Amino acid sequence: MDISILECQKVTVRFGGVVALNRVNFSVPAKSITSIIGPNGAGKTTLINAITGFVSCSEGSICFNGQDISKQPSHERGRAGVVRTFQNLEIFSNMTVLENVMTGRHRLVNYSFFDCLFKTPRYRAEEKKCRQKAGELLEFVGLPDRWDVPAGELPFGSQRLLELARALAGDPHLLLLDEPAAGLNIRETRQLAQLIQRIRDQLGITVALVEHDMDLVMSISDQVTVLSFGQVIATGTPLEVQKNPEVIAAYLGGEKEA
Amino acid sequence: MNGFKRDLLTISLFLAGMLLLPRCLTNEYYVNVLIISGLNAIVAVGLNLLLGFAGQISLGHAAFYGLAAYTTSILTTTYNLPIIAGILAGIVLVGLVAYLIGIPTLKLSGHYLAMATLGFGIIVYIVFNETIELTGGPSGFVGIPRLSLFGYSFDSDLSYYYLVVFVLAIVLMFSLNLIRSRIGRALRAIHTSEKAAQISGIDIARYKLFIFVLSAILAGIAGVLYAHYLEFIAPSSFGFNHSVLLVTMVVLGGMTNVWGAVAGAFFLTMLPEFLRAFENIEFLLYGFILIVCMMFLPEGIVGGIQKLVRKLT
Amino acid sequence: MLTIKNIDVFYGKIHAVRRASLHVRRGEIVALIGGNGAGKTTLLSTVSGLLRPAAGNIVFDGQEITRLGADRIVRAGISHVPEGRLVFKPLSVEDNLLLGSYHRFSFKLKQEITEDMEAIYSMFPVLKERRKQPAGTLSGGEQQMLAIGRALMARPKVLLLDEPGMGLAPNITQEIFKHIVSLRDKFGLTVLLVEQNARSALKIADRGYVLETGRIVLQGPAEELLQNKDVQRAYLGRDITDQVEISNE
Amino acid sequence: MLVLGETVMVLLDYIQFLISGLTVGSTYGLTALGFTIIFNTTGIINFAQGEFLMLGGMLSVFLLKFLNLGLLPAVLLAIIITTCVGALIERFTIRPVQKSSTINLIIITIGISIFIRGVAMLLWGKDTYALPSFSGDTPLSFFGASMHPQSIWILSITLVLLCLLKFFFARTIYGKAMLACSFEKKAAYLVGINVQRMVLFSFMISALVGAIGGVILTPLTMTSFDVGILLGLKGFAACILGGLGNPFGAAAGGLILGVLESFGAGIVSSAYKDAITFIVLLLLLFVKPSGLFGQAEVERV
Repeated sequence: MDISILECQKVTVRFGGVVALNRVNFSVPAKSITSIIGPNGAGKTTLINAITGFVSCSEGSICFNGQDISKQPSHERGRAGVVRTFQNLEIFSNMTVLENVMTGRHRLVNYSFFDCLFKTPRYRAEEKKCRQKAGELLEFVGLPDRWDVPAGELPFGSQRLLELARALAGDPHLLLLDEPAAGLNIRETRQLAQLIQRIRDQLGITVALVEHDMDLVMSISDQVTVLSFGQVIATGTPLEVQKNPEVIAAYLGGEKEA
Repeated sequence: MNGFKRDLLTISLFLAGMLLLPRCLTNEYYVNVLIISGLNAIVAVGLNLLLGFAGQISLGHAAFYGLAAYTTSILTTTYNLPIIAGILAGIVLVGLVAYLIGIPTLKLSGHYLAMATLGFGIIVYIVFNETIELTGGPSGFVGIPRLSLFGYSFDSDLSYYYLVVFVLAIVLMFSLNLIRSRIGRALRAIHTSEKAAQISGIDIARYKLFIFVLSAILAGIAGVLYAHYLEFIAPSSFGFNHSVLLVTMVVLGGMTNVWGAVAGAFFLTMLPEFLRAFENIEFLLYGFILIVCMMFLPEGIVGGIQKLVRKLT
Repeated sequence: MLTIKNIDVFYGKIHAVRRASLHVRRGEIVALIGGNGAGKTTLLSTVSGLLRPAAGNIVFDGQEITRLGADRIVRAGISHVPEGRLVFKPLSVEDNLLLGSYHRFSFKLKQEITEDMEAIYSMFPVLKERRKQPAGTLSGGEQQMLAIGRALMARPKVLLLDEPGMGLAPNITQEIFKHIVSLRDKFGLTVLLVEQNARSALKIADRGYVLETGRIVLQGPAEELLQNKDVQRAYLGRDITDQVEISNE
Repeated sequence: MLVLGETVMVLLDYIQFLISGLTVGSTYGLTALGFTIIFNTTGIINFAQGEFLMLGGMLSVFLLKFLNLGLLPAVLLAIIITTCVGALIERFTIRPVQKSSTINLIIITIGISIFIRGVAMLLWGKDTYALPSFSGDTPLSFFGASMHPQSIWILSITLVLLCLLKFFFARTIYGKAMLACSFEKKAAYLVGINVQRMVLFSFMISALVGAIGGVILTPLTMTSFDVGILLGLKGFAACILGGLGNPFGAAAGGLILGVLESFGAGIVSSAYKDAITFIVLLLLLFVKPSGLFGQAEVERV
């Protein structure tokens, strides 16, 4: 495949005495859709947390675009272009839908404290640009209206899309999605699948996702990595992974124990 | 754009109303009450930026108010510095102290942050009381010169009132502008989800410190105006009770709205003047307001009204 | 003995369980399987009273328990071993077991409770060795035994087990399952078992239900489900080769 | 000889400081314990904790003076009433808003404390009241340092109370159940503990402990409607000093704080004795927010 945009090497994460991730090697090819799957408690969300800096890894390196980011705080990784969504939705419920997306663009809006106190022309121009971009993204993800309502009032499915739009607003290079389909119905999930593909194809953004909905994973992924007990047990195309006896054993229970 | 014009309009209306208000008053004494209300409103607007928008509590804001007041008083009275120097020194010092206190303090959250700011407030209060040679101790500091700037002396209460209203209007304008900018969005983001804020590239430590210092500076501005208005200050105005009163103003008015703090400040400052038997039930009432507001009206008066209006329309 | 009818449960804003119905007969082991996020845990938590269903009802031993609080449901005879074990980590093993008998505790029953505790110890001797240790210092498997022991201390008629094998090595899971079977055989305990590890769960179960995105999509005797290809589909998604063939046609 | 004499004098002073420090410190410790009990079952810091001490003292004075009850019945009744106040607070202000954010809960408990103080001021005015000592005012001599008999009452009652609480939490199933609520709320429900009732009990116990602290302290320091503020704040400081959530750390924190304050007042300056408490506290918060005896887990709140 092409060059990797993200390269995790021997990443190990410990909580107290428990090893949540054990020397995980994980890479995401540029402009691909890569899925991370595995049984409950396998360490999938921990891997995303390690990549985005919400847990620190005790060993190993995480290289993004060739640069080691494993020691940087979360917000700097965000600025570098590593952006994510959350399993339990972390939208800003005290802001309007539009403001949520504008906040996601924080790093790209460029004016100073004094510009905003006096609403200088620079402020106006930048805000206008930001609002425009946010609007475009909301339309892109399929939320063409109701931009002025508090984000907390949106239905659940729309909040998922809103979170996606916010993540996209920072013009990321790598978008990590933590169970984007959780709680969505079948129709919404199908739309989500198309949206994820459009994100890669039209915006040229690399996507990595943790997901339980296997229909979704298998239909859109270029590459699937399977975690079990904090270790990578398989990496490959969806087809390869589905046929891999070790993966089937991890999910359905191994034959060897019988 | 729309929001900006609306702000300009509301502020102009507010300014006009406030400027006309003294003409409707029968008793000159009420101008005095209005001035104090206005000063409290300046502090409350600043505190609201911290508490309501960034979601960080401070139980020591009266200390910043007092610190600025004492600094300018001591410099202009004991050391005979020009008033403008005293004022600037007071505000700068408060900003500096807030910065130094803020670095370690704002790493804390929830109860720890409440305790740290509270402890800071109490230490400052004790220092006001005990450094008698410097501050005059519990009996207060007298003989502070009345404010005069650029040759104009604000001798009459009415002129002072206009000044305070003017400052308040500017503070309001700036606050509203701030809230509608990327900085304001960053602050509100920190309030609801620090995780999501970080992912958006927001350096939360830096923004928390920034807003803490800014709100302390606003308290400082009100503090220097207070000192040069009353010409007398005493530690009892800057204690724990006053810090709590300030929080009450913000909560009562509504934490999600810049105007809420103003409403809360005017309401709670004027309330005692209108209730004859108030002195005895003052505390009781403050406590009651805090409990009831937090339980049933967490968005405060202004927030509640807004919600009601939105539901009706 | 336990009948769940058409329940709908929301977990936060997520519609986690959709019109699910199932029943468990006395002395049965019933397995509830499905991929993660299918709603298994939500369903169990609804039975034990931690969550309230938005619609539907739950009947236990002829008594409607749909809206009872969790403490009343324990009293009625349903014990739930939660996902992730949730032992009281700073308390000793013995205290954990003692608290299991909380709902029936009185000084008069002290003798009886001590005897029950001994019974648990003889079932899991390792717990006896460690009875003075804080539960947090136990290994995962031992904590799981403790959690089961704690639930049994309530003398339940029905045991709800949520992923007893999660995060444990297969041989330890096997051992725990053996205990579950012997509990049923010896005391006639009824078990509703949630597992991701479908094969090992179905091996000990009499019947099984397969849950997919909140719906029960398959049910039947355990042996049948074991052979069923659709079960695998529920876990690993549609076979891509099928799809490819279809699109080629 | 002169030097030796001076050394003895200094030593005597130190013993004196230690005694008065421990005496005051044990009431801080009791207050801190009250904070901890509620915090452990609910995760709430009850800023009205100091008012329980005030109520204990003021009610005793009031019942003794105006209802002409004897000292013992007055004190017991005062403690019972305060305990009921604790229950009322939980039932009517905390229970309805349990899901609120920390900041809202802090503001509510501050509101409660101001409200109680307001009621006390309305009832009893701003005067300072005294309660007679439990056994006279003749100072006792202790290694040459003098000691108020009430100090012995305070120290011994605190000790007894600590032992009782230790017994309650370590030996009785109800105490263990209460701890269970704080460790693993979900599992507590699942073993049949009525968590709601445990929260109510925790408020009552903490009010009880607070009231006892107030009653035993009052003969030594007098009381008025606003003593709760500073006592509450220092109790909270003791809590954090000992590590939030650790009951015996809290008690130890109280003693340390009391001794520190007493030495500070004696050696540095009595004017700054309250400031010393908070300076120590701030330094600790900056360096080790988990407290002297706490685990490194700060993000509990």
